[in-house]
Amino acid sequence: MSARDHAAWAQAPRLPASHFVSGLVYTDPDIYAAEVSEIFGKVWRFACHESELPNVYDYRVFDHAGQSLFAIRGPDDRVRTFLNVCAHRGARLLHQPSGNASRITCFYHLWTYDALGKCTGIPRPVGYEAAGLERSALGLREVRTRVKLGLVFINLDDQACGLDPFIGPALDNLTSVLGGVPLEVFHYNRVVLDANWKSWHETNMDIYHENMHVVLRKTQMKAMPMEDRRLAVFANGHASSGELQAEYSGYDGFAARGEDVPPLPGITSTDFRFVDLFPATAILSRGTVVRIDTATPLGPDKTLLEMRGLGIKGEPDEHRQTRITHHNQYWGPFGRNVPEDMFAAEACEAGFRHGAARYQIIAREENLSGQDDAILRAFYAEWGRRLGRRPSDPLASHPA
Amino acid sequence: MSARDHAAWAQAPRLPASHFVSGLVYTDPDIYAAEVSEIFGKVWRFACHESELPNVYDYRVFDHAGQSLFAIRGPDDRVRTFLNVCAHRGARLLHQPSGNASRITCFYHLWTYDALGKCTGIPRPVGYEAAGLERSALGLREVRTRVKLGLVFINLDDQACGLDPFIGPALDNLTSVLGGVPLEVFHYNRVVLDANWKSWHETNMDIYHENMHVVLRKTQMKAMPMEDRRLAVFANGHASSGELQAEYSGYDGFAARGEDVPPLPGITSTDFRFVDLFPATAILSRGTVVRIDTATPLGPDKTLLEMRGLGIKGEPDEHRQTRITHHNQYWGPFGRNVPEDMFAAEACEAGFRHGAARYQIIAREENLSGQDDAILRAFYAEWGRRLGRRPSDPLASHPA
Amino acid sequence: MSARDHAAWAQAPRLPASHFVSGLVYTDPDIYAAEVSEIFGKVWRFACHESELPNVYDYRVFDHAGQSLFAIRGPDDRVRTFLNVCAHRGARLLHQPSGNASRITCFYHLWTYDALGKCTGIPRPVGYEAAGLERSALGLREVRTRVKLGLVFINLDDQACGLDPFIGPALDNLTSVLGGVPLEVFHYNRVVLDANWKSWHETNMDIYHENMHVVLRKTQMKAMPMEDRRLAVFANGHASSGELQAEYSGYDGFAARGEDVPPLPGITSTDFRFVDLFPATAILSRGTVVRIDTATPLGPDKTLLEMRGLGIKGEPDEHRQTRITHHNQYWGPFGRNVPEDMFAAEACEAGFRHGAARYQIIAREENLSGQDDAILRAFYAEWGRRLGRRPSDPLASHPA
Amino acid sequence: MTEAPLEAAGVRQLIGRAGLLLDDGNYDGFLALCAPDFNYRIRVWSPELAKDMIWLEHDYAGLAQLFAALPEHLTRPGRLTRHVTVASVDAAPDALKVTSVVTIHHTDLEGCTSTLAVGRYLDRIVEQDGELRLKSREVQLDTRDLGIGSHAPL
Amino acid sequence: MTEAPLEAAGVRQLIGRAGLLLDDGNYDGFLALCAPDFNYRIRVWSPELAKDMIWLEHDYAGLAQLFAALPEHLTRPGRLTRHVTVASVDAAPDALKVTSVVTIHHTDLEGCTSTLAVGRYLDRIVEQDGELRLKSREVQLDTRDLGIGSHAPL
Amino acid sequence: MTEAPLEAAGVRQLIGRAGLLLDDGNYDGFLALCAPDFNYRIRVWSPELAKDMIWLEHDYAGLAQLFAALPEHLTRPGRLTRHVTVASVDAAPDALKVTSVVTIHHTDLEGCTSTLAVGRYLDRIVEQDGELRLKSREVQLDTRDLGIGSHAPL
Ligand code: FES
Ligand code: FES
Ligand code: FES
Ligand SMILES: [Fe+3]
Ligand SMILES: [Fe+3]
Ligand SMILES: [Fe+3]
Repeated sequence: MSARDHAAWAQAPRLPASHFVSGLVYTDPDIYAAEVSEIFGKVWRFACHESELPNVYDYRVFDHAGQSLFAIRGPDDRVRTFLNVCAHRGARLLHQPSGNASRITCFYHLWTYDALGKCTGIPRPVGYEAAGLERSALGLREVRTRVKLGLVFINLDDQACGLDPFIGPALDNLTSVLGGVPLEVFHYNRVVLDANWKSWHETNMDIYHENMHVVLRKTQMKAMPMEDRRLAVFANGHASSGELQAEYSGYDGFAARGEDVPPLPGITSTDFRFVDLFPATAILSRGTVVRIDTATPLGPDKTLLEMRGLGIKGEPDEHRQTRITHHNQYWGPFGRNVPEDMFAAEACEAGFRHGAARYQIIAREENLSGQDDAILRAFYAEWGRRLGRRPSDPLASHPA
Repeated sequence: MSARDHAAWAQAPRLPASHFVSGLVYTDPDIYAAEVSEIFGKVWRFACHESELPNVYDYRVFDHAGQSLFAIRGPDDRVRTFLNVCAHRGARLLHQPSGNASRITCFYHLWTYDALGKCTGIPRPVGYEAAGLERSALGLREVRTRVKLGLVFINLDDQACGLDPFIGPALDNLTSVLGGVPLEVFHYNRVVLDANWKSWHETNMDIYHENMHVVLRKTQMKAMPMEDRRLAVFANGHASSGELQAEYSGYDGFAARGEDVPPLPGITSTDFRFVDLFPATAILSRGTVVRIDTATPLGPDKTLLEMRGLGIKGEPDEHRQTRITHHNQYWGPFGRNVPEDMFAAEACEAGFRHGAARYQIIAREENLSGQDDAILRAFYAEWGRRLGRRPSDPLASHPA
Repeated sequence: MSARDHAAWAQAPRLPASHFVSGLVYTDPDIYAAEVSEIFGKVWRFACHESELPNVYDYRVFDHAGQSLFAIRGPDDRVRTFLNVCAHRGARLLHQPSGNASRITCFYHLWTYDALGKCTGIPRPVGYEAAGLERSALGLREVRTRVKLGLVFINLDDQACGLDPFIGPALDNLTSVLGGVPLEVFHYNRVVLDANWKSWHETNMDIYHENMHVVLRKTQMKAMPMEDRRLAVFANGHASSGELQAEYSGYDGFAARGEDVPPLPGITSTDFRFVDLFPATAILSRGTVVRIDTATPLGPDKTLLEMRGLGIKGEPDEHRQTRITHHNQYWGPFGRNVPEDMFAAEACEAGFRHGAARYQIIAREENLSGQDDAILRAFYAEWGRRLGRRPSDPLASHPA
Repeated sequence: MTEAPLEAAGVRQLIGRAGLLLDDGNYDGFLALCAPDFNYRIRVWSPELAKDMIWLEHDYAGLAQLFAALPEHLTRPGRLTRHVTVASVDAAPDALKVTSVVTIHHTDLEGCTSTLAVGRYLDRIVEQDGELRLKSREVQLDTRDLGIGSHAPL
Repeated sequence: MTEAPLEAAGVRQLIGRAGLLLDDGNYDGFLALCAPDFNYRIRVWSPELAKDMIWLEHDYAGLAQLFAALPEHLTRPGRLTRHVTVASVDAAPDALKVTSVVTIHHTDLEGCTSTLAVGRYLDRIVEQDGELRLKSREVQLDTRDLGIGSHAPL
Repeated sequence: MTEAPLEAAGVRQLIGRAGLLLDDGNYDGFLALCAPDFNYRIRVWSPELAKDMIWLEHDYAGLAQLFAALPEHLTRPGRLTRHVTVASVDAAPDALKVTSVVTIHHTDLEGCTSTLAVGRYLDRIVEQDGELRLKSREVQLDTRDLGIGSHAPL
């Protein structure tokens, strides 16, 4: 058999159910709604880096599960997070993406809140006395917030397990990189992709598409054979690799890289490590710099992608410039690597839209070496567990 | 208690059900559909001002409840309104927003209609004889139309009560202003807001957000204490205030206002009055000028807003110029006041979208003085009555 | 009776059910979904002209029923069509609208396919051995493809009848025009209309709207009386006319037309013929040139329209230039005729949207002469047969 | 029709700079390019009323008051980018009459850009103390839906 | 590479004025800027056919006929705003070769503006009777989806 | 404030040509307009970080390497149309400082056009061997959401 007719095409691959995924996971609106409530509404999710809130009362606004939130550093130096809406008539409270506010005043009728979410002022409160409104019951909605290795995580689900049990050992290979010295975000960009959030995150979970990137073909392919690369998968859908290598001399103009600025703690200039946190955060380090990217679903075929680049806080200007150069070589809107992954995510979206592509195959088994699909399988296993659906057949009647 | 966790946030306020509104009224698609059919499909709604149709056969095209309509002045000088679609194959009939047409000819196959909606011509009618088509049965769909104080109102519901019982005394405090001398529209602009129509109309129903507008803080706050301002609510969801005051000298550059052109009949240059007509029309007068605004829902989060400014028909040029200046000081796309209300409407939309904000509180009781929420409560009572839903819990099973 | 009230307007015309169509056929989302699966998913549909694939391995990408496909000429010179998605992880395979590819390589992980749709290569296949994946089962989805008179047709339904029985005699009056000498596409443009696909196709099925086009009023009206024009309707919803005439001297600047380049085989320079193929393809010839247009629904109110102009393959440059001039006089984005039809399609869309227009009347009976609605009735009869719905009442419970 | 080249260059410079200054919210800088009897006006044709409308009009002092008041107003967040191209320069007895085409984009706080408005600047330019100055500007907007509107001149 | 300044200013003036006149539907005014042997052409590259296409071509008389016919045609309601910026001016033996970038916005009857097309004007300009005149214009459109199309030149 | 007309014309010519060459993917042509010590930089203000960011920076050699590498990269299909208008030209001791407004449209493979980015070019221009040359270009983008991004300079 060569090409397939409709019947053959529509048939599920003859593979174990864990080894393929239905295209419906990218397009079905009910599945999307379930993802928003059952995954994004319940997991710990990276919100921002603590260096974005260096001072007391610094705040940072961001989107999560369709809603606007803000993280703010309180007078006790603790970072808390709140829904960014006024308790009075629902107006958005903070309008700038970042700032400093010892008191948060709603522009509309001037209700005020403090950095702990307490409603501290209502103009002419006497008007509410007849109805018996209590100001003490009018605080903001606080969202659970924990900081780990400088990463601010939040969770909309007050009943979810703690951050540490959720992460488990997934971040271990970046512990010294992220936590060895204080880091600082020097790059931030956001872009709305025409792709499902998983199509994007898959570009971070599959390293055997290296051939797609000329810059990786030239700097990574020969630096370490696929067979020697080691992947790790963890509980809760996370994964990582701590032992990848690059030879920057392979790409014209990158040769200087590695000698011109010290690497981050516990990593060398040619090491390449990454961690994928379920559901949609990836943290990567190429020795001298760190990238963090976070996907926020906006619809089955729309995803907000936020990308950060980090260097060492307080480092000399020349070091910072060099790290920025290193960052930009691969990452950012003009990097040699990242735009190609976005292209891939959008191309998969286009393939599954309206049911042309039916299944994707994640059947590579290579003992957790570089070409294994194990990370993708671990991700979809967790996805299925949280939604109570089989990724291979997600519209089948759910297991009871 | 200061901030709230999810459970506390999701809980309805401990207030009488009339004193708070669920955010679902702004976002739920079924509620939106019900609003279009049960409210906009059944109420008298302001369409345009009669000065926009000064001559026989003048017409004016507008949108209502998702459909295009046109009002036309007939040879008997009466204004009638029709759906703007051809009885043949459904093509839109009139394409310009206004004009003059003694005969309305459909561009497609040249069927013609007169200003009474009668089908007056079909090319080569013999072709329809076999099927027995009667031209007399092919008139346009006429929509009930009444003119009151120069305001043209229409109603899609042939069974609804008359205009006068619907309005009741709500327009009384503007009777002389609107009806004392013939007025004329000199300003018209339309804008599509990213907001629910009610979020917009609320900016016209709540006068205690005056602090939001620097121009009102400076010209109104001290002109009359909130306690002395009087609001009135009427049957069918209307409301008004006839006793507000402004001191224009409070704002740089506005001082001349009031001495440079005579006020409209029955009002002084520093009086400020407004009427809110259910569901979404507001008429305001600041002594020398009138503003009429009308919201037309386009979707749960899209609203067409039309704004008019009126002066005295036939007045001298200098008077007109001055009225335009007065209009533009507060109103229009570059006014000091109106863009801020649009900002507020969009900010509330952003707050309720995707369920971040859960409830809005309309619990102020101040004896119908300026800070009372009575107008909002009257509006939502009427809203609930028409939809058979409680604004505080609109997805609960409907009362039988 | 002149104008109509709501009750009269909402009532179905007193005509045979075949003689009017409900506006719901243009707007209802369920009807739209049924059209995509039951009509576009099952008919033979024009994809492109064989001159667009002159050489072995030439390919042409196009959209159909929401999906991307490509036609490619195989080494055996046969044209085949495939869904444009990779069997691995669903990525879009070909990104340019046309090109030449002896081997199709997916950009993402470099799986390769040949022009017969066979999967010819998977990098490092050993990774799939454990799971037992067979490369032979991983070919592309082939879609039935037949070429007739140079026209490439495809059918997504493997069980549908053949192309010839589907077309029947509908193309007969263009047999010599399309098949007499090899033709070549010199014009291609695509545009997304804000209109239902049927509103567009109706402009090709109704020739009595000639009055709408000044260019037709001047060149066709007097060339042949409507009464003398003959329409033909065929099984499966097709129609044609082979006996229309034009007098090009009627329109300023068109007089030279007809003497400056030889007509196509079997037609004169002043003949005008057209064929409407169900569901949404029209082929027209004005003696010296051919136009083919194809509508692809993108949504109830969005339609992709593709328009082609054809001359004689290999003809001298001056002939080609003249044919292009002839083409552009009526057709193309700057033609005197086509933009007006697009205007009409969008104006009907606007009329039916949100239910303003309720019915369209297709009741003309003129013995298949030019003003007869027979083509429209034949189209809607086939439409109803395929959907199991009555066009006059399409949401009534379906006949069993 | 030919414009004197020196003036043409100076005019383009003046119009160009004025656009950059407004984009940057440098209102003092903008006013410094205006003559003391400067008049600013936004004129819009209403096809609904079949009339011209004035949506904003200020003299120099009124404009200065407006600029001074801006920080107290709630305004559209984000940034405007005025793309202005001089299309014609005509000599008139008292001033050069300059018509420019203007496209104004708005970039929101999230960095997404959309077209806010297109239209023309009709400027009158005079020489004062050896410098070219704007004597008047009439903004003729083709776009009439400006979203939430604007307190600042376009 | 340097253009003579006098010519540069005149060229910008000519191109600028031509754009304003077309926007205003002042077709007589536009034709008055054209030489009697004027040629107008819209050229578009088709990646589908891998060919150049001509979508409209007229000489002076044909263009005049087209303009005269416009009122009888059903056309896209609204208004076009052509934003044209001269990008390069090159001397050629018989004419100046001028390349401009053009962005065309459409504003509908409701006052909403959208981008209709972007592309280039390739003009040849000559001097006749002491005035610069358009000898030819080739519009090279990058945009190929023009909505319902247009009877009028872009 | 008045710019010297000769320089002004040459500057507009240089900037205009540079835009056309980049649109056409004629990178050799673009480099030929740059001085050997050319510096190219894309600078973007982040309101999130309250910091300027550099998104791309290259010297002449780096840019040449980048251009050479482009064919091997997977890039956004379609075509860019840079609409650049010089807004101000200022003399500085070592170079002319030129600020232009730039609007960049993207046309996809289906011929649909959308606004990709707006911003400014801040150029320094010098004369070398009798020709004007770009000594540096800083692209200041207002737009921050650039879709899938770009390997090529804007
Ligand atoms: S909505 Fe915030 S104070 Fe009223
Ligand atoms: S649709 Fe109006 S005449 Fe045919
Ligand atoms: S998706 Fe095509 S090779 Fe992987
Ligand atoms: Fe990648
Ligand atoms: Fe207000
Ligand atoms: Fe037609």
